[in-house]
Amino acid sequence: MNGKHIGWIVLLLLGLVAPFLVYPVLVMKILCFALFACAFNLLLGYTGLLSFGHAAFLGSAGYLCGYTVQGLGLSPELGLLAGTVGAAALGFMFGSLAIRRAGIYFAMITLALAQLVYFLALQFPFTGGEDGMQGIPRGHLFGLIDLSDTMNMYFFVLAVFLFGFWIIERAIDSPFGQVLKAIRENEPRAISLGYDVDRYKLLAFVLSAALAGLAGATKTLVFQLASLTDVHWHMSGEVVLMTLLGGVGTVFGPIVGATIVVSLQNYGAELGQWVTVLTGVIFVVCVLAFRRGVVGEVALLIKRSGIRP
Amino acid sequence: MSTDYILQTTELTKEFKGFVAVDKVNLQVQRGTIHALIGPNGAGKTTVFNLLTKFLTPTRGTIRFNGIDITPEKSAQIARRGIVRSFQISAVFPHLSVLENVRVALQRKLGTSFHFWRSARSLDLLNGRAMELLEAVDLQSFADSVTVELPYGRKRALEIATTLALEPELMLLDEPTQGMGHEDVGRVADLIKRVAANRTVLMVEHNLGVVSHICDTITVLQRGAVLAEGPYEVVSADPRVLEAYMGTAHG
Amino acid sequence: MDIFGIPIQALMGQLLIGLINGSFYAILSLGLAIIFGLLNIINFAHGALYMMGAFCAWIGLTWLGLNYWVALIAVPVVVGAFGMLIERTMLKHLYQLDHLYGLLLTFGLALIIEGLFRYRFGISGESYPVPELLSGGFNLGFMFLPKYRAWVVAVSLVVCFGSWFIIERTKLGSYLRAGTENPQLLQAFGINVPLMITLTYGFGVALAALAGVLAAPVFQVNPVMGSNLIIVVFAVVVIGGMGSIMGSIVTGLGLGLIEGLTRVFYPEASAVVIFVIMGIVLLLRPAGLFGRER
Amino acid sequence: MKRKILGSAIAAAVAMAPALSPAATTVSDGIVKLGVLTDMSGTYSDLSGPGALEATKMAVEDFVAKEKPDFKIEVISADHQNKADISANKAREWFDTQKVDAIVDLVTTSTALAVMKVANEKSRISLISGAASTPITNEQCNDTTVHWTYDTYALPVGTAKAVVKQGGKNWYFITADYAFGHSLEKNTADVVTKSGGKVLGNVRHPFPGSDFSSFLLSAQASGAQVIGLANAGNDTMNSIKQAKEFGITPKQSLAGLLMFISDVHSLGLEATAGMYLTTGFYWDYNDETRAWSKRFFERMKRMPTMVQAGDYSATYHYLKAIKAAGTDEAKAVMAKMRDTPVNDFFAKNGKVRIDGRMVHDMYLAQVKKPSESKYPWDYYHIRQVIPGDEAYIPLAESKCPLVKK
Repeated sequence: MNGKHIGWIVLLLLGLVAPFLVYPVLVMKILCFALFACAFNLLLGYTGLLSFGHAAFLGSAGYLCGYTVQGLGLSPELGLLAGTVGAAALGFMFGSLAIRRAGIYFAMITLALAQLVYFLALQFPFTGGEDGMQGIPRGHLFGLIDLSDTMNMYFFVLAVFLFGFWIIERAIDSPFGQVLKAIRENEPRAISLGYDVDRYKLLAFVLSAALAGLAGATKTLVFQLASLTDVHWHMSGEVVLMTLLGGVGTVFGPIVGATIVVSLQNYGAELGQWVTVLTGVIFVVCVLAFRRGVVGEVALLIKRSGIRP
Repeated sequence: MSTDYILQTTELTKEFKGFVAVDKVNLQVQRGTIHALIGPNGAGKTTVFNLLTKFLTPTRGTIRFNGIDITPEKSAQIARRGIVRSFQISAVFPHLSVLENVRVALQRKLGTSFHFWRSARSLDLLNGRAMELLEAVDLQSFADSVTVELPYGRKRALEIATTLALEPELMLLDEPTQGMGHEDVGRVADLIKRVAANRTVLMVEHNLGVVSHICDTITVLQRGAVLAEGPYEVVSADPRVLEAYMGTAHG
Repeated sequence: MDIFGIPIQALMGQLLIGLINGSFYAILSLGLAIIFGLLNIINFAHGALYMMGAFCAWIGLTWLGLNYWVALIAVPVVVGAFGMLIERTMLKHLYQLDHLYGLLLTFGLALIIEGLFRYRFGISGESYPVPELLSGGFNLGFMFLPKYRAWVVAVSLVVCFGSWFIIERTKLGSYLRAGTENPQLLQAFGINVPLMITLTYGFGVALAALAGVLAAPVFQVNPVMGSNLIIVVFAVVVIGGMGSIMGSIVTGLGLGLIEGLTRVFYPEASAVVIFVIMGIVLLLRPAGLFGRER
Repeated sequence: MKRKILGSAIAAAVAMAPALSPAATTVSDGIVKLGVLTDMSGTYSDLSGPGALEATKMAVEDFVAKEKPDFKIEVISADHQNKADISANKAREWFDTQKVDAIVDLVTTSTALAVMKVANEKSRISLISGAASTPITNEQCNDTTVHWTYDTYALPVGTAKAVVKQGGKNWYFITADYAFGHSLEKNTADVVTKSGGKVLGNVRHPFPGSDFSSFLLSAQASGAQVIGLANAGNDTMNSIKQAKEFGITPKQSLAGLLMFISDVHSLGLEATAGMYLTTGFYWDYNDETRAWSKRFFERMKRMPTMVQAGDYSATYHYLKAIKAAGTDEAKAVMAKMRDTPVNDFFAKNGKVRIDGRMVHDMYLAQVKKPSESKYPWDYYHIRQVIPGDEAYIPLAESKCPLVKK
């Protein structure tokens, strides 16, 4: 697995250098979304489940983290923990309902459940409704490191990202991951080998939700706010786009996809109304002609050139 | 009951919206035999398989395995009891390697299949057993290939190896020679005969050559119901079978 | 006479309004069900096409001077043709793949269509007048029923049950149903299955556009009118289960009524009631109320 | 990455320039940079959006032409898509890498709150015109924010007082079920009862909604004279449209608690005739407003909303304060902005209070009947001028920590 090692090294180097080349807050945002997309990819790419409601985990974890830090006045690491655990619990509820159906139904059920979460977030008093939660303090990590300093925050976010990414990568390459791949490849066969596929899917779903929650909670600390944007179904669509664009079922694809999409939104802010249209066009092009995504296509190129002498 | 039946169904029935796919089938599979299920298209053979492994829920009737009523159990539970099936079209995991295909079947017994924090390298201790199984079906030289690249006949062989990995008491093979060239058919038939040495096989098969060659008992289904049962010689001489099935199949 | 403190007359009014909303749900979920039946695709662009129907009616009136009655016929035809174009040029290439790609493609299309209309018409949208023939209303005693709303219910019932009749009771419909089960077999009978698929998609889209035209005089015609509605319709579809045409119609109307009742007794919950029902239905019947067994 | 480096190179080159000219004003980098951060494509793009950018540019052009400043002024813009995180990120980036001095418009409260916090932290100024909620100058206030045009106190309060005075005593509210709707309803209901009116009831509708007929029926059953619409945007428009359809208007009258001329324009006079609403600006009020609005119309093909006019006024006032203060340092500029009264076509003797509220007269408008409208955009009768001190929350009642000092 040499390619994977190279990937890790490149990722680490980029992570260390990036904040000195690019605006660090933007890099932090990219890292949060990259983790979100990787968590999503664990489900779509390695279990074959398309969730159209992942925003619910990102967003509710953000609110929980914000409440823990701002409302209860606890430290940021507890905020992340609260967000992650909360998202995992929510994931368990979603998963228990949704995995009983497959394919398109699964997608629609997750979408509808996420919409329920959206309405709740809009109406619960502690979320601040339309205004969202604002001015959430970043606080001191373990009571020591001041996170209001941009660079401290950056390296904290990088560490969180690498931790989350490592868990995902490990899960993919574990006995559990083997079963997930088997389910993705041929579900009836996996059943006939004696696997209770629903329980494996549920664990994958909960893992994915928890890590999406970790991403959401981190994002809340970075921007010091939690808002309805992160629970809206557009966000669920965006994470699909990131994963699809980067390469479904590739380890590094979602990171590339998230980088492209977030940069597009950031630099495209001047484009105004065309961003939606452009996003749609990318979606259509990816589905029609580019289904392997950036990383998938590159991997294919390398493989092909490797076969030819 | 003097004979030892591994699998018995009583009045097994499946109805779809006003259409009876399987009609009161009483099937008895004797331990240690190769039992074939034959019948014209649409006779309900695959439906019976799906009922036995609970991929479909029977409308009525019971299924007993080793004398235990397994009718209410779920597919995966039934598999863990030792009834393992194959599918009409090849049932492999196309983008896993050939070795991994077999290993997935073996790893369940390790009890680590929910361990997402453990490295997949912990599964390497199964490689020896997996290679043995691949050798049994003559696939050892393909161990590291990606399965999707195997020729069709080899995939069916791999499927049998994977099934064997679970050491099933009862193997259900759904048309194991379907879509194969002549040589492959011979090889797979021999393979089945070989692996059936100390277990029971129930198979759906179209190729009557294979059936006559390796099967001990044959059940003929027609329109969801049992038409005839017995050894090949008896069944093939039955005029009703000839009319319903042989006549058309060889016509 | 009161029921739970609500005068029965007011309750009647609210039920009637629930039925009106249910009519929109029914037409939209019917279109989704028809498309899903043959193409196995969840048409995420359905909401955008509904919006497009409403805008085409407005464009017809304002730019071309075509009145409501012309729009009622012409817009579904035009938008339906647009749908067929999408099917021929894009969706067609996805049938061999996982059905999820169809969902993703139509999601992208929805974004494009919505974005373009947003660019051209701005967000606050346009007002479409109620056609003169249908302005005013009936005084039913317990409420004032605008004629136009009555018309919407009538049209949607006719369209829904007409579609049901065609699909379940005619030869054409039997081909459709056979195509759902076994396209190869149908092809072998000499039926042009690809054409049938194209026409079916066109018909489903035309239904969405028709709902759009019907909605134009009721709601403000704006680019996001579809995207908010479509999620609710998806929930309706999950509850109904896509099993049958009748299922989608009945569920659509029924949920409209339930939503209407919620607005009387507990208005705060009216946005979530359908999703809550969805959760309960999924717990008890994962395949939905009318869904086919797996 | 390349763009960034290039960008800062240009900025550096420009920074050299003022050293050559004898500068009276010490402006960082020699450039005053304004960032218009608004909703360019979403729900609020009609009432602010591209028009807000154009109004800001007009203010800069007029200021340069009239005051001949010795510093350069640049305007950049971005679409915040109504997302708080995008706007916070954009604002941070603008401050850190583009050296933006002030951010203009900020429609929607969530984005405004997010940005004004970042700006305060970086000691830059927020000139808020688009956002509505009162917390901006109350609980969440800070010393580098100015809230220019209107808020969720001034609009409903003006309308409610006037309507009650004219005999509309019994009210019923149709309220969007989230924080904004609730506060709009509460502010209005308080005024209604204080002015001698009565609130008969309310109904909360989901947000966003599309069918309001059930809620309208409840309002109708209440028998209230006035139905207060404590919602905004498309929700308000659909409520108005459907009220007419169900024959509720004109028997009962509607009061739009947060409405813009762009809403009236979209709905048409047929549906809105007779409604009362409060506005901070009306283009056809006097010669001055007409003159400016016609210039705006030539550029945008629409008449300005109060938000867009407010953007112009705020920008102009800000630039004048820089000139007067001789620096672009935020605290000094803020002090000058507070000290100088606002006198332009938008406001007469407007003043920026310590809590950031720009207090100016508001107008109670009644929408004309179609027959009364003589030319395009001739929509309002201005029925009453509401003096600024009555329109806005009195400082005595303010919850802004800056006030108590």
